[in-house]
Amino acid sequence: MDELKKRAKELLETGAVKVVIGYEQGTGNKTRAAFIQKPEEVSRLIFDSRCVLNLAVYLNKPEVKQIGKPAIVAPIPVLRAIIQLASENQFTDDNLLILGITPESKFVEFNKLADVETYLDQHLIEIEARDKEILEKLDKMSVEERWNFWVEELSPCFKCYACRAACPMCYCHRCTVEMNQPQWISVPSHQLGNIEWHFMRAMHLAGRCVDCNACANACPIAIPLNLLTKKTLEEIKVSFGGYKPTLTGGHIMSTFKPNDKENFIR
Amino acid sequence: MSRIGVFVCHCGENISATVNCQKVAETASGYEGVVHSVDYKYMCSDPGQTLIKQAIKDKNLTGVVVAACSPRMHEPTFRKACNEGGLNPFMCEMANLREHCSWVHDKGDLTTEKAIDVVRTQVEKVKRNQPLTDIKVPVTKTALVIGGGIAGIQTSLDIANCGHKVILIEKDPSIGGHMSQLSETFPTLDCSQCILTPRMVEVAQHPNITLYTYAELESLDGFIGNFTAKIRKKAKSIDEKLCTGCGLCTTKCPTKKIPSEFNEGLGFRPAVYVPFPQAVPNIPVIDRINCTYYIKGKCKVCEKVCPTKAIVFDQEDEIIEVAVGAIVVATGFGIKQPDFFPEYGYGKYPDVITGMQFERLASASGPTFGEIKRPSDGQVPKKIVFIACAGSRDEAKGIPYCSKICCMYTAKHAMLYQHKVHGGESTVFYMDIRAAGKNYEEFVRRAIEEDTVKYVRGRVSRVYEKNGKLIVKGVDTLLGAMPVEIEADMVVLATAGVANPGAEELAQKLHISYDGYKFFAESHPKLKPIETNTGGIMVAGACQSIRDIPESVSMASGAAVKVACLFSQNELTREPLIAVVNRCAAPLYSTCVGCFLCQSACPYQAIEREEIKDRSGKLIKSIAKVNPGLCQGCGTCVAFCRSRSIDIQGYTHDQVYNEVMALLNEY
Amino acid sequence: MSEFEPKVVAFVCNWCTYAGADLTGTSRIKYATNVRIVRFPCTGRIDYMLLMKSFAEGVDGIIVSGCHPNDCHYTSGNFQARRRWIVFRNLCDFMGIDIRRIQFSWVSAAEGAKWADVVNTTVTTIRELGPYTDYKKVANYFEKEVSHG
Amino acid sequence: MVLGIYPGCSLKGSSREYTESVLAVAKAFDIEIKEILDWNCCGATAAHNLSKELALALPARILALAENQGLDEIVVPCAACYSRLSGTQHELNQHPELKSKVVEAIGMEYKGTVGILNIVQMIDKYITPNIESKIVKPFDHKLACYYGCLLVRPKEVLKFDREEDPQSMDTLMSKLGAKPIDWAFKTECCGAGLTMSRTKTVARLSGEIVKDAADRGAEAIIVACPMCHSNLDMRRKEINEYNDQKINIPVLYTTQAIGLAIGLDRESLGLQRHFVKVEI
Amino acid sequence: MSTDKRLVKKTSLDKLFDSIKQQGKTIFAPKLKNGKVNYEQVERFSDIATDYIQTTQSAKVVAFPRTEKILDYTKSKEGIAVVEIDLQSISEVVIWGVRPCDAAGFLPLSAIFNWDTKDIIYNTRLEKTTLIGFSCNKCDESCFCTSVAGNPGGTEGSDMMLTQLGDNGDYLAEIITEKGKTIVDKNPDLFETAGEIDKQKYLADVPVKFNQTEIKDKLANFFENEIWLQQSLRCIGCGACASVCPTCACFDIQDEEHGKRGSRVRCWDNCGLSIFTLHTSGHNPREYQSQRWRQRILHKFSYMPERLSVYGCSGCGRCSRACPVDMNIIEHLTAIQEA
Repeated sequence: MDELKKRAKELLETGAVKVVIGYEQGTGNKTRAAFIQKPEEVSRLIFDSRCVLNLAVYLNKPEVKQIGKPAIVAPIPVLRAIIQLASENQFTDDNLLILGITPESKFVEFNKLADVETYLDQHLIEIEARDKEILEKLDKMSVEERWNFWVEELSPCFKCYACRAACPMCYCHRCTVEMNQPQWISVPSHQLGNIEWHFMRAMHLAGRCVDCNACANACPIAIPLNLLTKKTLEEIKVSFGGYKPTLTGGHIMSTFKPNDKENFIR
Repeated sequence: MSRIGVFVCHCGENISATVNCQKVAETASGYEGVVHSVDYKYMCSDPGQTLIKQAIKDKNLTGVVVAACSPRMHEPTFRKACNEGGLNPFMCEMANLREHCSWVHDKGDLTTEKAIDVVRTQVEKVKRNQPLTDIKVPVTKTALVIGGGIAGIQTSLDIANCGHKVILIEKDPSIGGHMSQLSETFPTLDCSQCILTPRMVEVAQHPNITLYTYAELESLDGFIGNFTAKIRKKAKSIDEKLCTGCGLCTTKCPTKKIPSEFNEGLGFRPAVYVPFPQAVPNIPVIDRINCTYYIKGKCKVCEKVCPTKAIVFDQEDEIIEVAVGAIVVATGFGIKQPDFFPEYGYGKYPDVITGMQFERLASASGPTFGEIKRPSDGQVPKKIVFIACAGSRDEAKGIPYCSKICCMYTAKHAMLYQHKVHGGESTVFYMDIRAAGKNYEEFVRRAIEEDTVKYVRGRVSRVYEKNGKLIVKGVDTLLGAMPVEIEADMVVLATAGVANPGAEELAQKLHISYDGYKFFAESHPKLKPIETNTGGIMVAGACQSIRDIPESVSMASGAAVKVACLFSQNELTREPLIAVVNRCAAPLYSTCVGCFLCQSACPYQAIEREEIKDRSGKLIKSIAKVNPGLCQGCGTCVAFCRSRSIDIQGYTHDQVYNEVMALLNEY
Repeated sequence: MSEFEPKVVAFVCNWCTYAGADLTGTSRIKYATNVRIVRFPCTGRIDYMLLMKSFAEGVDGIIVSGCHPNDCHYTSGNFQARRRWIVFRNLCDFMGIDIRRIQFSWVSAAEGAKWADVVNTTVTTIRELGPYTDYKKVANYFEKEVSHG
Repeated sequence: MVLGIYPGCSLKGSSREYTESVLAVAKAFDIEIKEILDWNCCGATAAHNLSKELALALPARILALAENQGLDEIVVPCAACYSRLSGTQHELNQHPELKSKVVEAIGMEYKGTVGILNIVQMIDKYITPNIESKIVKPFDHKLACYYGCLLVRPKEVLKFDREEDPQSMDTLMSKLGAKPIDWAFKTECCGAGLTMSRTKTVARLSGEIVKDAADRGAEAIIVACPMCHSNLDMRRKEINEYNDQKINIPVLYTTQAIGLAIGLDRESLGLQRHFVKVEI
Repeated sequence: MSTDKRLVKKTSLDKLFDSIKQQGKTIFAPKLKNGKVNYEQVERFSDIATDYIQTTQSAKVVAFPRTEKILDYTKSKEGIAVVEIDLQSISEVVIWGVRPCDAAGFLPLSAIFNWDTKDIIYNTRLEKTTLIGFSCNKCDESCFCTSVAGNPGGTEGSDMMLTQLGDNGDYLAEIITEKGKTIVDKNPDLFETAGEIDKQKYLADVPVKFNQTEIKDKLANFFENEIWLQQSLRCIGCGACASVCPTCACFDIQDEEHGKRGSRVRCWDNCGLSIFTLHTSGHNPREYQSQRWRQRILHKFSYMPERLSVYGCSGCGRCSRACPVDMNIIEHLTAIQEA
């Protein structure tokens, strides 16, 4: 941590970056994003297991962009998000500095996005055993039971879109739910509209979701909506050999193999 | 407000026998926005079409639905009629009541109900149609031909003879390609050079053809009708304008022992050289890797002897930029090289040679002046073995395909050998004889029957040297898998034809697709075998798949026709049913967020990058832009775009969404 | 009460299945009237949200059909679509959407008889499954007055 | 450094000298060799002619034992066993449904993660890097390296050396100071299991091999397979009868050659057990 | 009417619940699900959560549901036929377990729904709602009712207020309105007479964090201040705060159309979302999150007291608890006061 603070301070002092996006102590036991713009404020930076917010979400925020070049404190999920975003043309080496944090909470600085990509080869996305268990439990249910489960879970959603706002991959300037010609997804929150919204969200994240759980953490009423993206991650693993963010080579859902396997097309 | 006209066709009795057309028309007249709805016996007839045109005028229609046969049948007819009636042709849609309804269902209420539903979807669709105009793309009437083999030569001459400009580039110092290396050609046994060189000269002299040899494509931008190609002219170290082709430099060059590429390593050439005597252009190049001056910094013998002072040692590669409207790729094929056949000892035993090397041995202009001699000791081989399918049709070697030309040239080689070496004994090991071509089978039969070439159906497992002989171990499957062992003096491998080593790189520069073997992919295997998926780029000859000379030449002429068709218009007209990226007011400019994932989804490389800048030139955002010249309108990008920023004209989100709504709800 | 007549929508590509269905017509092969065809340039254009909306608007079954692999008019639209469907179908199943009600098929322009067969078997399957009441219940929010917290 | 070993039947019987030399050489290079406990037949050529599942289950059980006994990597000196084990691992990794079937059959947990080395790979990985300093008597002989049929096949499974004209043993022998000859019979068939039933055929096939090696001046034939060894060595009488020529060149295992080069005791390498006297 | 005080035995609480249920009323009460406590329709007394500070969402859902149909329509060539919703069909609801801050929230909410046009649907729903409040004996770091003129035992807005007298103690019932009295009248046995009870000592101690009047005065000239940007840098612009807020009243009107038939629906909207103020032209007067954050604070603490004479905040602290990025309203308001 001291190393990280030292480096952050250096960067701000030399003007190499204008802001360091990191974590700080929040209300009670919460942690939150900190935007350190002065070298003397780096002491606010912290990092521990509570820091689960995916900071990459701020990289596309106009106000943050206006401050100037950022350095970002990036544990693994953030690193993954950065690479995926970079592959989607959202930024380049020139406009971002990455202060990586290893799973052992060690500081590691990355000079280039390509280095991050290489580094991530050792940290492939692996769905946690706890979540796998839930997925398996759901898989074992009958279709009707699963349907009832999701109707029950998704009905209370009041469409605050915190899941969308917290997700680094949901950076569209105009989300599909905000399109009204045609109105693909009902604006009001009701069972059908909620199911459609969450279904579409999962589809849009298929092959892009870095499994950071930011969406589920953000949900004020604790809907386990990350199960949907986890399921697509699993399916991508089974059918297309798995997902890992890469800078080049196209996107899992926009590329194909002529021998992609399926058994349901007549 | 929409003013839609609905025209229900009876198609004689084809539709009305099972569908209550009158009821369909009546129901449609009740829909919001429908101001005119009639049924008629034959809508496609003159009076039928007049009915539509008249209604457009009388009722001031903004859209037309013709409920009749399949749009694949008469959509052009009715769109044309609408156009003549004063309505934009794309404001006309068809409801398929015949192929999809009356012909496949029995008479009854359910069938009529279906017809009503189908009409309703088209009413709701056409309400959301936009008037569209055909897309016009200007055409630069110059063609770029890449590769100066027989295919490139033929296509260049054909295009040039149509009166269009051609730029032909060839990576080697001379055009001519593989064909110039051949001795004689099957099935006529006419001399390859005798028929080729006049064409090469014609290329050089054609007023419409600009020839750049020793040149390669550096990069390509643009799209059909409007490409910009950068060509790298590699430094020949010779001033082409001054050189008279006298050849003094080549005879005086002290470095003479460089294996000749043209002779497949069976002969030598100097460091300053013309690949072969009939080369076009007849201008030497200095091979800088082997030239003493470039290695050691002194020599310059060529400079001293050159009477016109044409040697320029410090010449640099030159990049020239040309604007072209179409491209023909004719880069030919490569030959699988040594190390590939350890079991045949290629590369280890000098007398195991490839078919192309045999061509050089048999060629009158070759290193032995046409005499068949062993490379090892110059002896005339008394026994020779030809191994067909050396690599081809062998999955273990990674080449499951048939190289197609080997059966024929092997028969030719054996025949030539028998003609040249009297009393010689030749054996061909083969898997199958594939001689499907005009006079091909007859040719092979002649080799077997008249020239007594021994054909053994079976594969060779190993070739090894023992006591100065090449022991060929094979099997004769027609004699019950009997092992065959031949002590040969020379072995010729009919090596597999493969894609050129640089094919992949070139394909990426051109943005054309290629198959797993790196052969360039045609747009459609049956109906578009010459076009690539990238509009305006054609393929000819063996770069698409192994081809023999007549096939290469026909394909080349075919490509020339495609180019000439393209050049026959001043502007290209295309149906406007293509994708477009939405644009809106500032500060958004477009809902596109520039993730460019659509780029990898597009099969046509039609998605480009557009930079939106403010007045001071500062970049605001990069968004996708569809090149109307390249887009074919498949809509894959549309379904893929998360923010629905791309839409496809004619099948917009608004149209298809409301079609579905109309199908499933009452109106 | 009359027998349940399934509502089936077919999303098909213009070049293979639409043409194949035309051939069914020209060959006068009969099939169930329950199906309604929506034409797209290519299976690559077919939006999965349209399938969702179809269920929401009350269909009981869906057919999605296009060119066989390697036969796509646009070379790879069907391959792209196939990837999408693999994930789509899996997610549907995971959310409890009855994937037996979605039939994917490859029907070429020459397979008029196959098209009739695809329609007929799909309609039979859906008839056996009955109306898609689970989805309809959720979709029919008209009947519910309010959504409380 | 601990390495598992699957000896298989030959190495416990007719080819005891192979086992002895492997262990002797391993010891000289500080490699601890642990035999897989409770191992069974690899299925050899018989099993896959009877039942595909049986042919997979037998090797799978061996691999599962290795896993369960904590062995990450095993050496399989017999080329046939090596081919069976590697083939099984490859097949089961490719086909999960087959895997679950086989796992059920063997009643053991099986992951398919054990590294499988043939003798040449083992030598390459653990011995070659340290060999130079250990050579006391360069093995300065003309040698014919004989690979046989199973060591390098099938390529897509083993991904080891090239099928035709393999080179790995030649390279290895050069490192010992030997001069491998270029010859034509590196991967020709020795007759294999027909040695009992059709001895004449074996004499002809092996005879061609031995003759070519001798004709080209080889002083010894180097092998990596107990079956090959048996046919070239034990059947020498029949071979010589077939060739009508007395050829005395001995047949050595790779490990015996290494042993000689690093000065191990001839007895510990089992050289005395050969039919054709080893006099080099 | 003056507040009538009664005593309800702890053991009688379930009987009271069952009695209300038997009268055919729909009861909403706090219920635990996925680790969060929320108002849900409750059938059994035992389903009611007891250990919670505050529900995630506010009680406003009863009078101002997140989605409600206003009317149905059918289009034809002749015109549009409209069927408005039948107010009679709105059912009688009891909310059990409302916290004082939640009940107090109905005041600003009603002020908004009645400041010019009287919103009949809202008013009818509220009229048909009975609020049984439970005062707070616990609070957390997000609670600040005392800073916005409320208190943990405040009766404002409730029809009846229950205060538990110590852990495991019986309940003091304050009967505040006629609706509250009706409950007593229907269950006279359950409401015993209460002696003189000082409920204050049983209530949670909620410290005062800021002075809302001072803040209101400050905000009058605070529009252009950099604090908005500073505070909102970490705000990600979701609508969690507004969705859980008891006083947020913004709504959208949507027509959900299916062919010729459709329904007009009222549903919640969120001023935190960028699309909230987006014009068709593409112009957005509140383009940045800082502007939207400013709007939220100004609306509640400046515009509302000025125009409706009521502050738009009851101090429940839900927004702080629900915020995924820890936008703490106490912290921010204190900072504004100190600025």
